[in-house]
Amino acid sequence: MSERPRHRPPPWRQLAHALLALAALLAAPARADESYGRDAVVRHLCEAKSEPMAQAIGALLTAVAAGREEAAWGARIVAALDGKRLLCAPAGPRLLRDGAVLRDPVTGREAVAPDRLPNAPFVNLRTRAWVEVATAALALFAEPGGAAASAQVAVLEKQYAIVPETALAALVERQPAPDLRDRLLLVRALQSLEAPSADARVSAIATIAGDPTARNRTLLAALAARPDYAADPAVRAALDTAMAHIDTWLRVGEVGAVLFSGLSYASILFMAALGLAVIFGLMGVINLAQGELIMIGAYATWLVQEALRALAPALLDWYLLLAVPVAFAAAAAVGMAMEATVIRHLYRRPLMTLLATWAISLFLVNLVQVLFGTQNLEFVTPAFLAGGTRVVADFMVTWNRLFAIAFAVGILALALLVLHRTPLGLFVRAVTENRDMAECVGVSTRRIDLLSFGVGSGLAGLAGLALTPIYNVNPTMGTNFIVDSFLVVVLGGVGNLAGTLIAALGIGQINIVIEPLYGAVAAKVIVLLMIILFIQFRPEGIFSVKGRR
Amino acid sequence: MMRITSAIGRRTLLKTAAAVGGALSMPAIIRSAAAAEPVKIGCLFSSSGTMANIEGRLSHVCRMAAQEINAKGGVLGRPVEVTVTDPASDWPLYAQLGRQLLLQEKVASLFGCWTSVSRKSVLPVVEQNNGLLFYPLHFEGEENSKNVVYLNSPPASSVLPALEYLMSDDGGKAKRFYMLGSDYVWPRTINKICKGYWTSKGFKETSWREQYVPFGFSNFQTIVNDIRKFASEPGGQPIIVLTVVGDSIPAFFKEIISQGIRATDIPVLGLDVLEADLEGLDTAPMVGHLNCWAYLQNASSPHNDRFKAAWKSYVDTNRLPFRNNVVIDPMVSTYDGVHLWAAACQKAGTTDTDAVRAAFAGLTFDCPSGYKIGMSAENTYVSRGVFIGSVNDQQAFDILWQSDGAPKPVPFSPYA
Amino acid sequence: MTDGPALYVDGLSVRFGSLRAIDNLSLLVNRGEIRAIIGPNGAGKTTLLDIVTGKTRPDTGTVLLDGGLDLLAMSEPQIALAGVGRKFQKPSVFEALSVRDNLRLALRAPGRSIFAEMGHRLGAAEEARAEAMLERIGMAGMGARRAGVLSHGEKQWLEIGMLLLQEPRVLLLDEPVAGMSDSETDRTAELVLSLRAPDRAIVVIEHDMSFVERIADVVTVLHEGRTLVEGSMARVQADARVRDVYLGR
Amino acid sequence: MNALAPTIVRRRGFAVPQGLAGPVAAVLAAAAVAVVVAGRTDAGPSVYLMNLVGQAAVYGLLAVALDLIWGYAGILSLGHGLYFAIGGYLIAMHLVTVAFHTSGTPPDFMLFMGWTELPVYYAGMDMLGYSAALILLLPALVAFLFGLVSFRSRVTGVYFAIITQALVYVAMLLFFRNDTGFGGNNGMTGFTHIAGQPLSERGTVAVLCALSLLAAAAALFGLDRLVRSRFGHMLVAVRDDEARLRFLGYDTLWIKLAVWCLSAVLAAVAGALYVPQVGIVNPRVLSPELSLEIAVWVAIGGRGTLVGAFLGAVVITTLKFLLTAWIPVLWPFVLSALVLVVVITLPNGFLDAGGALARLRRRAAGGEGRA
Repeated sequence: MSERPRHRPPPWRQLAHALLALAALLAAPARADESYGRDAVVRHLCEAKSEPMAQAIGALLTAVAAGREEAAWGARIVAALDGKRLLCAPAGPRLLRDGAVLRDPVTGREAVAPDRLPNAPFVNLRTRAWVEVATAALALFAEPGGAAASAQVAVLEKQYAIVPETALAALVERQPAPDLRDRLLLVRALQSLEAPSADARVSAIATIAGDPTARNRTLLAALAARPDYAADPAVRAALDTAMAHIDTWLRVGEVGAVLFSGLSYASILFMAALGLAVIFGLMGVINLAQGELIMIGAYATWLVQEALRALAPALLDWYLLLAVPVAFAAAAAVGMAMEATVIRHLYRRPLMTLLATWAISLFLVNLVQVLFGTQNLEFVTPAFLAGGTRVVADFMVTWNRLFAIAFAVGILALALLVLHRTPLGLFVRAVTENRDMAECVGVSTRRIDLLSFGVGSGLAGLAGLALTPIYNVNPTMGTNFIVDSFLVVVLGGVGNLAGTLIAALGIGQINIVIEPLYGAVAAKVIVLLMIILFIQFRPEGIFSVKGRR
Repeated sequence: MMRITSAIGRRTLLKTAAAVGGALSMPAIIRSAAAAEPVKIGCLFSSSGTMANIEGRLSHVCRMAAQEINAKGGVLGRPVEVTVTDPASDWPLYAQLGRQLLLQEKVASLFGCWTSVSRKSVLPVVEQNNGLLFYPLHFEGEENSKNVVYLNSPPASSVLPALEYLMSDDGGKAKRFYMLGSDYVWPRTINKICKGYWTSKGFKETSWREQYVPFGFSNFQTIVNDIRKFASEPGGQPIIVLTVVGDSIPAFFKEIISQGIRATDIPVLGLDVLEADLEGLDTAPMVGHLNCWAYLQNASSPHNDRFKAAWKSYVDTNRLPFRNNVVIDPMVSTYDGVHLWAAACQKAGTTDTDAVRAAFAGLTFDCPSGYKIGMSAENTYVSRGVFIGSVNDQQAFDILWQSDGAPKPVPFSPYA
Repeated sequence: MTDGPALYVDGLSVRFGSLRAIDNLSLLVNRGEIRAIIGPNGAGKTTLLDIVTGKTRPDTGTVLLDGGLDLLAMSEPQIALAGVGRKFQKPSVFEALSVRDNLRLALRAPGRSIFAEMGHRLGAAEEARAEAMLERIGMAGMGARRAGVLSHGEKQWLEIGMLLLQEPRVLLLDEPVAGMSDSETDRTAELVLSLRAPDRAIVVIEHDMSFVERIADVVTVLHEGRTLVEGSMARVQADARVRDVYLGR
Repeated sequence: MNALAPTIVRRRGFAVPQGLAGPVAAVLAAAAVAVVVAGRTDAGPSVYLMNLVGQAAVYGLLAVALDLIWGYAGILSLGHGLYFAIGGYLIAMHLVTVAFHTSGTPPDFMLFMGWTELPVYYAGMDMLGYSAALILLLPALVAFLFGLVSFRSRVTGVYFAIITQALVYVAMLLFFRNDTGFGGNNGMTGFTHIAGQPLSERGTVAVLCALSLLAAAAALFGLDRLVRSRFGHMLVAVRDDEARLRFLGYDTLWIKLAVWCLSAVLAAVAGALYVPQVGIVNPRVLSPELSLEIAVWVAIGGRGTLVGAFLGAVVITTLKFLLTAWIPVLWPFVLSALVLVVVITLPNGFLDAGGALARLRRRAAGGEGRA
């Protein structure tokens, strides 16, 4: 069975076999009713009940496929229905709102506005499925090779049961792109599972096996359970091999999903803890306001977004990348202000810094609350971060999490670069190794403390930026990270970034593996208990700094 | 039971001088120079802490309702005065401030609480001191204290109608249910009632799955993967019964949007999803998901238009930090509560708790939701209409279905 | 008292990562002897003391007290109660407690369990011993003063006084005169010499050669974790290898 | 990691006022007697006031318990709310059992979980004596187990603080679950009687307030004697230089364990006195924020002075209650300013105000260098 690598949007939508039969029935009458007319379509749509509306859309699609109707008109009517701009009641005037103008839905000519405007027929869940199929199919009819063709084919794959056969056949013919035609053939295969002839069924089963998803597996399993369907040995064999093939790929997909989720959660933990690894790990300052520095990074990103929205809307989609320097600078500035005013006095009293930074975190949360209010900030999801793609079987990679992982790697590289390749990094490590000795050899610890605190805070700001697509941004978002990031730094071993990275990967992965087994609450509890026990027996963490203590 | 004596002499604060916490006079009260002695009512809504964003608005609704009542001559000829406190989303403070309002301020009634835990912490205070708490939120039911007026609907008359719709043909003939909730009493009770209801409809254990997440949980990646797997299993159309609360709501929707799940694939019935929760989200990909409340902003009724206009002008004149065009169910329930209390006092001829409670039976009020809500002698529940809302792309809900009357509230569900 | 050597160390080695701090070291100190151990920084002097007093576990080797007691099998408190007293390189006294209270804490009787010690009220005899020690270390009138306010030298004596109250059979002094004035160094030398007793072995780690000369019977020179030379002060000073090691390669 | 252990540098020759504990304890004891006598009649202080004073005394006792281990033995616990909660939940179990047996209406969580009788571990909880014994033993056992493992592997200073915070966070997550029989998120409420007395009776409120004051007085007096004794010197020795004490033959593990368990029991007693006066207990009492606030009270009041910690707790909680009523938005700023001032200028808290002034005068007069 050749496995055709194909990028396809999620086909996992659930239509049971039973529904399949019902839908096929539904599509049938449209064909029989030859007397297709635009007026009939609009009249059915205005009845505002799912049966007639579905029939109308079915008839419309079949007519467009047969060339008896223009795709553009169909698209306009369906878009109006979806946008609540088709104003009509079962009886009385029928109008289509086109901006400020009211038009006759059938002819498109301007119409006079009646005294009381009827309201738009409501599109419930069942009808919405038909609206989505119609919108996709009509767009494909208009431009088979259009930019959004792949997404539109995906809609047809999801709702394959209600795509009228004639329309599907027409779409297959007119589809220039080979990979899209293959996917449309898969849609037809899903429909023709019920075909009378055995070899038609076998070929359909084979095509379906090419797309190993849990939904298809369930479909085939249901067919295998029907004695009449699987009577023919060839069909039987095809079903068994197809199901075995899908099972193997499903397991591969599941492993991929667990690894990806683990990596994504680990990247979040790592970014939250990295700033702390510098501030607490290297400088020994217990900073309870680290979460708030992350929050400040996120708010800075939001301000950049708002500024771009006002000044340069064209660049709005790139606000995340443009905000990188701003988020770093904002958090670093706050961090340095903290250090200069408060932390500077407390380097020899670690437990007092703990209380001081707690007070500062309380101050920052409430300051932001007073300035920006308590509601969640609204972030535009940039186009390149919206949605995701299916890698294999049901394993799905979402762009915002992939961005977080990539960003975490970037931040790690930046941190390592600064620490090991720049004079500042050398001085920071000297000061943390032996503050007094560093002072003796002429390192101005005042300046180095300020700058290294700034770097640590800046890294937290970048973490804030990377987390905006995933987490809610509000004044109290910082509290999510405090307990976890301290444990990551302590578990990883104070004083080195590699330890923090390994600890974050470990905690992230274990958390994700346990979550499906015992639920999210138990996962968090088990991971925390494991860390507490680990620290008991190895207080210095995974990578302790070797040598005399 | 300790009687609240209203002898003016002892009530003045300064006399009870004590080293700790003695002088608790409330500068927030402006002693209005009204002719008659004002009737005081107390507000227990947090304007700081995690609940501030949505709960903070309710104190202002109380004040607005009091203004309306005072404009029509107040209660028994006496102006209504609202004492506002801030329990700061911290449950011991709810109890403490409640005790202070009842014992020190001698308020005639309390309007307060949002989460079940804040209500549970004020419950002993009102029961020990025979006070009256008007609770504006829909909740898990299973409670019927004579000192609490339950302004919103228990699960039987809010969740079950929504489930019936989703299991009907128009709703997509749901046959399998993924229950996802925050790990505390309200979600667990709702899910228990749903399971009882489904069993009575002949569903078996295998057709649902239950998953709980800690408070403030926001990493739904693994759970949405699990939901997608659940959705691909045989047995019919799956839906998600969502009872996560607070910040988990937008976090959950962000994840299902990014994993490409639409309402036509797996509809989400969000039992605690408010317009305010959608503020931070682009709701275009969420069109079609459902919620159920006793009031929706788009409810079409003259009372609703008047209420929305009154709130808009109140927000603008007082320059409040809220959007003046967003109105949510608990605000309307609080508004109803103040008016019901005033009507009860008027009917009872006194503001004394026991007399007011007796006056509740048969009271009705034209709620902005368009329904005529009322109370019966059986319990202190208010019968409310039911709306099922469907998310539209303007961060609000269209009315998908609404009950044709205000069903009788059932405090203790038969399925619990 | 058995007749074996007070302190017997054989085949001792310990590594920190790639650094071999102690490399197959053997050492024997008899009762009544004052041994000085000298050597450049990093030769393993303090690490040796850490091993003997149980702070650091060696990789290999044996350490015996009085020829019989295996110190490696005992915890730090047990080693102290067995009669091994140690004075740290940095004078470590309980700064927040008064001088007298510091000394009182040193009156830890080996016979009593830790739980008994917690509830124990000092008897008159014990108070007297503490008072006597105050005079002995020259701080007669300063009993009530807080240890934190003492000068560097005074802290060193207080710590030595606390050790002596424990009547240790093996006394390990880690750089006792570091940072002291000449007069204080002389007084410390007299104090150490006065500590010589037939049943007690004293081991002193020091850099101050004139001090070592005054007090040491035998001198051991450590280099890179091994014994380079051992013998009287004169012999050690004459040895070419010592000069190379000390005066630098 | 000795470098991270807190060191209290005492000013030259200026001993922080040690003698305050005795007199303050006496004042509290007198107040307790007065409350019991005056509280019974209506003429006495209002129920609301007594309730407030009782809660403040309980918070004070909790702060003293933390000061004992942090101020004296140098062990900072950021999770002391755990033992406070153990005491609170045990008394709540007792009160719920009593209420269930007398009134017959089962507590909320039983109704909700559909149980017909209380879980097995409630057996015997209707007897006040058994519950009181448990309130003393269970926290000691939990503290012993956690302490044994941590102190044996020589976890100290900031590491220990972070682990205790993680432990109380884990406990909170577990207690939020509803199948534990402790009432899940809503916790336990609906208490009616304690030792036969109805809780809402003015007399009972007075007795509870008096008991809280007495407990605080006893703790202050008893611990003041303890820290002056030889055991107290051992504690200070552990804080100042644990290695030195170990080389004097003291197995410091048992010293730390003893004071750790004592502190846990005191915190549990505070919890047991708190819950009947508040009328409810739920997992929020286990939140890391509350445990952190205890440390803030002790730091502001004055570490290592017992009285300082007590006054710190009373002043801050009262200030919090007053200010959240008057100026809710400003309170967090006031608290953070207060903490910052203390941390920078008064490292030993308010009680050391005198010392701080002396230092400032000296520095202004060009005296010795940085303290």
